[in-house]
Amino acid sequence: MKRYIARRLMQGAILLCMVATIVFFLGRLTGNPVDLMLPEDATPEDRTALIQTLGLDGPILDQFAIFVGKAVHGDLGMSIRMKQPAVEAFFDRLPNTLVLIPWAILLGMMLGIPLGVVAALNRGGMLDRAAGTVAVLGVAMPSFWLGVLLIFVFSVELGWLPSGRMGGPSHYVLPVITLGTFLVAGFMRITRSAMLEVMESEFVKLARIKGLSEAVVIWKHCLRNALIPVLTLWGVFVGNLITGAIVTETVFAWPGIGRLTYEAVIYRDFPLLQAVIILKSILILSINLGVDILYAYVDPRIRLA
Amino acid sequence: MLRHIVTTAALAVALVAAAMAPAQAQDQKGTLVFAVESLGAQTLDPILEGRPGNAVYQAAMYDSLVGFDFAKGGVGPGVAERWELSPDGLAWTFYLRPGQTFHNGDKLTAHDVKFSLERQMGPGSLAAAAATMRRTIKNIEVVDDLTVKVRTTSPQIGLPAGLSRAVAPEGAIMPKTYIEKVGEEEFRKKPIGSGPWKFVRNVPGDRIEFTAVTTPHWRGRPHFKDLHFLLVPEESTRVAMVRTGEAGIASIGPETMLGASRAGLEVLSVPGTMQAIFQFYGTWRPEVKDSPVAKVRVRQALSLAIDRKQVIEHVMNGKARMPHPFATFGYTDFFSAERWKKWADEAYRYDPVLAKKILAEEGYPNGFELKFANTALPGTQFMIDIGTAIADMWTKIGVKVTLKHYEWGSFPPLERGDQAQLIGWASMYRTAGRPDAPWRYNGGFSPESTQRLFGDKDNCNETCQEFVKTYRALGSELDRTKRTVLTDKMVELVSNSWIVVPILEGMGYYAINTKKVGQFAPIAGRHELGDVFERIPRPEQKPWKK
Amino acid sequence: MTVETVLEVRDLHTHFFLRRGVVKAVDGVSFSLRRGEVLGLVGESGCGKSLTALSLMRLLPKGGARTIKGEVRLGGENILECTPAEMREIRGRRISMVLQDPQTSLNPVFTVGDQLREAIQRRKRAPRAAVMEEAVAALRRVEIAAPEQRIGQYPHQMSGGMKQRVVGAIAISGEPGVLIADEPTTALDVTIQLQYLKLLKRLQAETGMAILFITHDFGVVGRMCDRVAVMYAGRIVECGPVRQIFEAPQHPYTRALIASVPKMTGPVGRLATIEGQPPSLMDLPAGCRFASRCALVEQRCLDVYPGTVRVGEEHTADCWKAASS
Amino acid sequence: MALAERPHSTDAVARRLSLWRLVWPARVPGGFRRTARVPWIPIAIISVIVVMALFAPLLAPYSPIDQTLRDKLLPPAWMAGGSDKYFLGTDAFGRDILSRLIYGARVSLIVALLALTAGGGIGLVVGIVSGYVGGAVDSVLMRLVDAAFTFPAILFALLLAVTMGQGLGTLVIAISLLLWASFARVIRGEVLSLRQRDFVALARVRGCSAPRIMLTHILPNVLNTFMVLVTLNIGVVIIAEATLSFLGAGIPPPTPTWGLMISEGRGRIADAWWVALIPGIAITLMVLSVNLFGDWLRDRLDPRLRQL
Repeated sequence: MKRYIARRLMQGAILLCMVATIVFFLGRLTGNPVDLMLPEDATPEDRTALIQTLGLDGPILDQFAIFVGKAVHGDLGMSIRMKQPAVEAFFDRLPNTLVLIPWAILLGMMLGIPLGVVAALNRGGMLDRAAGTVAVLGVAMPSFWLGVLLIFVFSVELGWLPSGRMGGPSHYVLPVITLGTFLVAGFMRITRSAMLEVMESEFVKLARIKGLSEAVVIWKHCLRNALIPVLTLWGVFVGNLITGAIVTETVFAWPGIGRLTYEAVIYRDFPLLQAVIILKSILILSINLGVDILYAYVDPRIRLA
Repeated sequence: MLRHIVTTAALAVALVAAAMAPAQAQDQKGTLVFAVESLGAQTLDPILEGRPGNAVYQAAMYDSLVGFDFAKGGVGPGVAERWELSPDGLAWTFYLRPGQTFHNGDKLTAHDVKFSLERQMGPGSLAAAAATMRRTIKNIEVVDDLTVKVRTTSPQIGLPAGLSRAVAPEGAIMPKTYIEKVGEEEFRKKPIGSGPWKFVRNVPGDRIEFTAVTTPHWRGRPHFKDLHFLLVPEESTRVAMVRTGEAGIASIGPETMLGASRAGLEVLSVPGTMQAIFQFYGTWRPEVKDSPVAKVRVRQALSLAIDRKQVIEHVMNGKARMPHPFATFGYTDFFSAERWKKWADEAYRYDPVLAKKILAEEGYPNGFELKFANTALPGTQFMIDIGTAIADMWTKIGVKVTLKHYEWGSFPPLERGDQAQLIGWASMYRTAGRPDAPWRYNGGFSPESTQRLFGDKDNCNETCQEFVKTYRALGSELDRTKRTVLTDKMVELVSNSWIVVPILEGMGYYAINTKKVGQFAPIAGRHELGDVFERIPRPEQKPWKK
Repeated sequence: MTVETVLEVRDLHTHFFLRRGVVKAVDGVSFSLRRGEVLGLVGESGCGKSLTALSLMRLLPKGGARTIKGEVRLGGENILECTPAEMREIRGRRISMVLQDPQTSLNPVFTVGDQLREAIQRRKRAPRAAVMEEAVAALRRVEIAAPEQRIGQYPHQMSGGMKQRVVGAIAISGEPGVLIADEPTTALDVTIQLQYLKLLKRLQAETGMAILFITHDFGVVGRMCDRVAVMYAGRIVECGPVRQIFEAPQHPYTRALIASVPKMTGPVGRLATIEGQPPSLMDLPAGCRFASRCALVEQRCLDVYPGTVRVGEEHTADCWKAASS
Repeated sequence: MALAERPHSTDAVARRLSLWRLVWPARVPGGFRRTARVPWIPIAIISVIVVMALFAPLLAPYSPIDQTLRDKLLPPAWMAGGSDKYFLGTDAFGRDILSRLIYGARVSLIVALLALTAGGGIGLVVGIVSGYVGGAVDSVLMRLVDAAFTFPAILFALLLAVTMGQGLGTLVIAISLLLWASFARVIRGEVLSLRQRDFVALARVRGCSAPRIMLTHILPNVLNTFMVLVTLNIGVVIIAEATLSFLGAGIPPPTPTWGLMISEGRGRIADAWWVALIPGIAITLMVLSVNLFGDWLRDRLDPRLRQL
C-alpha cells in the first residue's frame, strides 16, 4: 500500500511541475493585467509605472525564475487584483465550492442509481430507454440555461427560493439541482452496466435459490456490488465539479473557486491564475488518491489484501 | 418564582434603554442592499483599488478632498469647502470644512489631507494617476489645521477635478494618526474613513457590509441602518433578486431593462455617464493615404448613415440621448454646452441619402470595404449590440463591413506599438462621463498618447500641430473665458475631423424595488452610485411617484 | 417395498426463443427421484442438464428461455403451475441447489455469516442470537473447522473447498426434500472432491433428502449415484441402476461414454473418443439424435425416433438395437 | 495484487472510465438478450438538424443577421402578439429566431465536426501510441492527459481568442484541446487490452514493425470505440460551445450559434423568454438524441454482443 501511494505522489509531483510551467507561460501570452486596471486614457508613463509596481517588468524567464524560487517555499505570489496572497484568496473561496459538491453528488446518485437499476432490470425494453432518456436529459441541458430557467421559475415567478448567493439551506437548492442533474447520466450508466454484470453472476442465482424475494436479491445483493464502481465515480466527478463549477457559480453568484478561476483569466491576474490551477490540481490528485483508499473499505476483497 | 421576577426586571431595563437611545437613531432602520456586477479588487485601502471599485463601495466610507455638484453633476465642494489657484498658477490652496471626524473619533485635519495625497503618490500605491501626480506635484504644505497648499511643477488647471471622485479616485482622505498607529496591515483589515458609512465586514467574492454613522454628515445622514454591497455577476440573477426583494437596487443593462420595468420595477437612468463612440485608427498614416477612411467626407458620410434615434430606441430601449461632441457633456467645465448641443443635433442627424451622395462624389458609388473592430468593457454588453447595429446600417448604404470581435482584455495590446492590426480600421470605443474634457482629448489625440489618432511625433500634420498648440495653451490659461474659447477650439478641431464620432450619450441603468427603496435622484455623470447611498430615503419616507 | 417418489419430471420442454430461431435445449425429459436416492444426470456439456436443473427451480436465465411443456411434480404438486410467490416458498425449503463454481457462488461483499443467516431466517423468524448459533451449527455440520471465527469472515478469505461447504450449508439449511447438485465438485481439486462427496453422502443419510447429481464425470457417478440417467441433445437416452448401466450399457452413446473413461488399471492406450459433433439444437434430426455419430446406425434410426425400450427391471434405453429383456 | 491493478481502483477505472468513457459503461457480459430496437426518434431528430444545417440558406425564411429593429422581441406566431411572418418570433435586434436556429445548427455541427476530427484524431493517435509503446512514453503522455484535464477550457479559448482573434477556428481548437485528452485515455485503455491479444503477438512474431502493427492491427479494432466516443462527444462539444459563448469566449456576434442565442437572450428571460428558451430546447434535443443514438450504437457495436 505504501509503495503505491508513494508512486502516485511522485506522479502527482511531475504533473504539478508541468501544469505550473504551462500556465505560467500560457497566461502571459493572453495579454497584460495592467491594461485592464488603467482607465482608457492613461498615459504611457502611468502604464510603465504600474507594471513596475506589479513586478511584471523584466524578461519573462527572470520572472519565471522568481516564481519558481518562491513557489518552492509555498509562496505563490500576491494576487494582482485581490491584493492578498493568492493562496489565501484560494482557500478563502474553496469551502464555498466544496460545500456544494457532496450535495450535487448525492442528488446525482439519488436519481442516477435507481434509474440505473431500473434500466438494468428492463434491459432493452421501454423502461430501459425511458430511464436512459431521463438520465441523459441532465447532460443534454446546458447548465447555465438550466440555472437561469430555475431562477426565473422558482425564485422570480413562484418566489419559493432565493435567486442566488450563499446563505441558508434554501440557497443551496437551485445550484445543487443545476450541478447534480449533470451527474445523473454518469451515475445511471455506470450503475446500469455494473448491475448487468452482477445480475449474471452465480451468487445472485444462489440468492434466488435461497428463496429470497426479488427485491432483496436486486436491491441488497446486486446493488451492494454495483456500488463499488459507483464510488470510483466520485473521484472523477469531484474533479470535474471543481473545474466545471464556473458556470453555476456565475449564474448563482456563488463565491467559489470556479468563479475565482474565471476572474483570474478575464482580468489576467497571473499569480492568482497560477496559484488556483496548481492548488486545484493538488486538490484533485489528493481526492483521487483519497477515493482510492476509501475504496479499500468498500470492497472487502481489497481491505485485507 | 425568582426566575420570573428577574426576567420582568430585565425586560423593563431593556425598554428604558431603548427609549433613551439617541432620538435620531430611531429613524435609521432597515438595510439597503445593492447588487452589483463586480466589486473590483474588493479591498478597502484606497491606494489599492482602481477607479470603478473605489467609486462603488469605497465611496461609502471615504470622503474625497473635492466633492460633487449634486444638482448639475461634475465638481462640487467636498472635504474642502473651497479652493483657489495662486496668481502664478503654481499653487492650489484648499480650505477644509470644519468639524469633520473619522469613524474612530479622530478629527480630520490638513495633516490627514497631506498624508493621504502623499500616500496616493507613494511607492506601494497602485493608483492609476500615481505617476502623473508624482510628476506634477512638487510639495504639499500644511498651512493650518484647515488649510492645505499644494505646489505644482507647472500650472495644473485640472488638479481639483483630479482629486474629486467625479474624475479620479486619488482624492480619498485617509486617517493619518490611525494608520501610523496600527500599521497598513491592520488598517486594511479594520479600515477607518470619514464618510457617512462605517465599515463592518468584507467577505471576499461575496459581499461588503457597512453600517450608518449616527452623527450628521455634510454628504447627508443615512436613512438606512445598514448598507450591503452584494457581488452578483449574472445580470438576470441581479434582476431576479430585485424582483424577489433580496436586493433593493441592482445595476442592469439595456437588455434586462424592458423585463424589469414590465415586472413592476422602477428603472432609474443616470444621465451623461458615458459616450458610445466609433473612431478610426491611423487615418494619417502614409500607407492608407488613398483609402476611403483617410477622407474626412467619407468619415462624415459614415456618421450620417447612422440612425441614432433608432439605436437609442431599440438597442437602449429609449434610455439614452443624442450626444454632445466627443467626450463632452452638459456638465463639462469651461465649455459652451448649448452652442455645441445645437451643432451636434444637426451634425449627427440621420441622412442616408446625403451619405450615399457623398460616397458617390468621393468615388465610391457602390461602397467600399471596411474592417470594424467591435469590443466592450466587461459588463457593458450593449456596446457590442450598438456596434452590430451600426455595422448593419453601414451595410445598408453599401459599405461592405467585416465585423471582428475582440474581448476587452485583448484590445489594448493592438493600440500600442505600431498599431499594425488597426490601421485603416474603424472600432467601437467608449469614453467615461467626466467634467474635464482636455484630459480625455489629450489621451486620444496627443502625438505621445497611446491612440495617436491625429498623428505621432514623426508625422503630425497641421491639424495635429494646431491641436497640440491649443492643448498646451489650455494647460496654462488661467482666465475662465479664455479657457472656454480654447476648449471650444479644441472640440471644433476634433469634431470636424470626424475621426472620433460619438453615437449616443449613454446612461447608467439601475433596477429598483420600490417596496425596499424610496425615491432618490442620481448624480449626473456619476455612473456608480457610490456617493448617493446616504441620501436614499426609505420607501415609507418618500415613495416613488408614478 | 416401493420407496416414495419425491420428484416426478414428465416430458419437460425448455426452449430458447431467439431472433434467429428456437433452441430446443431441453426437448422432452422425464425421470423420477425417490427419497434418500442419488440420481446421476450425465452428459456432455451443452446437452441441457444444467438447464433442466434450472427449469426445475424455475430460475431460467433472462433472454428468451421458457419452459413450454411438461410437468414437475414435487410431493404431488406440479410446481410449473405455481405462482412466483408460491415458488419462492418452495425454493430453499422443499427443493434447493448447489452450484458449480464456489468462487462466484458467494456474494464477495457480505460475510459468510450474513449469507447463512439470510437463508436460516427465511425458514423462521428468530432473534439474532438464536440465528447466529444455528449458523455456527450449520457450519460445524458441514465439517468446517473453527466455525465461530469463520462466521465473520468474507468469502475471499476461504479456500474453494471450504466455500463449497458453506454453499452446501446454505442449501440444506431449509431441510429441503430434494437437493440438486449442479457439478458441485468440478471446480475443486481431486482430494477436496472426495471429501465433499463423502460429506454429501453423510448429509443425505442424516436427512434422507433425494439428490439429483449433475455431472459429466462418470467416475463420480460410479462413487456417488444409485441410479443414473444419460442425457444427449436435450433428451434422456438411457436410465437405470448404476451397476447395470456400467456393466451392460444399452445405448451406443452410453457405451461410448463409458469407454472413454480412462481406467486406473490395465494398459494405457489411446483414449477412445466419439467422432463428429452433437446435432445443432435448432434443427434437430427426425430420427435418433445420435444417429450421425452412431456405429450401429440403420435406416430406421434416421427416420423414426426410437421408443423407450425396457431393458431391465428399472433399466430403459431409447435405441432400436437395445436388447429388450 | 497492487492497488492499481485491481479492476476497480481509481487509476485503473480512470484509465477505463474517464468522464467521457463513463458515458459508455463497461462491456456487458454474454447471456441472451434482445438487442434494443433501433432508436427512431433520436435518429429522426438528428437527421432533421443535419438537414437544417446542410440546406440552411434554402430553409431559412430570412438572413440570420439582418435586423429589423422595428419588429423586435415578437413572441412566436402562435402566441398573442406574434406575427406569422416570424414563426418562432424575433430577438432583441428583430432577427428571425427560426432562421438563426437553422444557421445556428450549421455552425454548431461544423464546430462539432471539426473539433471531433481534430481532437478525436489527436486523442486516437496519442491513445494508440501511448497504449502500445507503453513505458516512459506512456507515463509522460498520460501525465499530459491529466494536465489537460485540470486546465480550464476558458483559458485555452481566451488565449487563442487573443492571439488569433475570436472566431470559429479559435473555438474549434480550444474545444479539441479539451477533447483529445478524454479520447486518448479511453483509446489507451482499449489498446492496453488489445496488446495482450494473440493476433498482436503473432504479428510481432511475423516481424511487422511497430508502426505497421499499430496501423493494421490495433487501429481497426479501436475504430468501434472511436465511433462510439465520437457520437457521445458531439453533445459535449455543443455544450462546450454554448458554455464558452456564455462566458464570452465563444464565437462572437453576429454569427448565429445556439450557445450565443441563449446567452444573448438570457437577460430577457422575464419578458421575452422564448429568445433563450427555444435555442436551449434545440440544444437539449440534439444532445439527448445524440447520446441515445450513441448508447444504442455502443450496444450494437460492442463485439461480444454482436455475436448473438
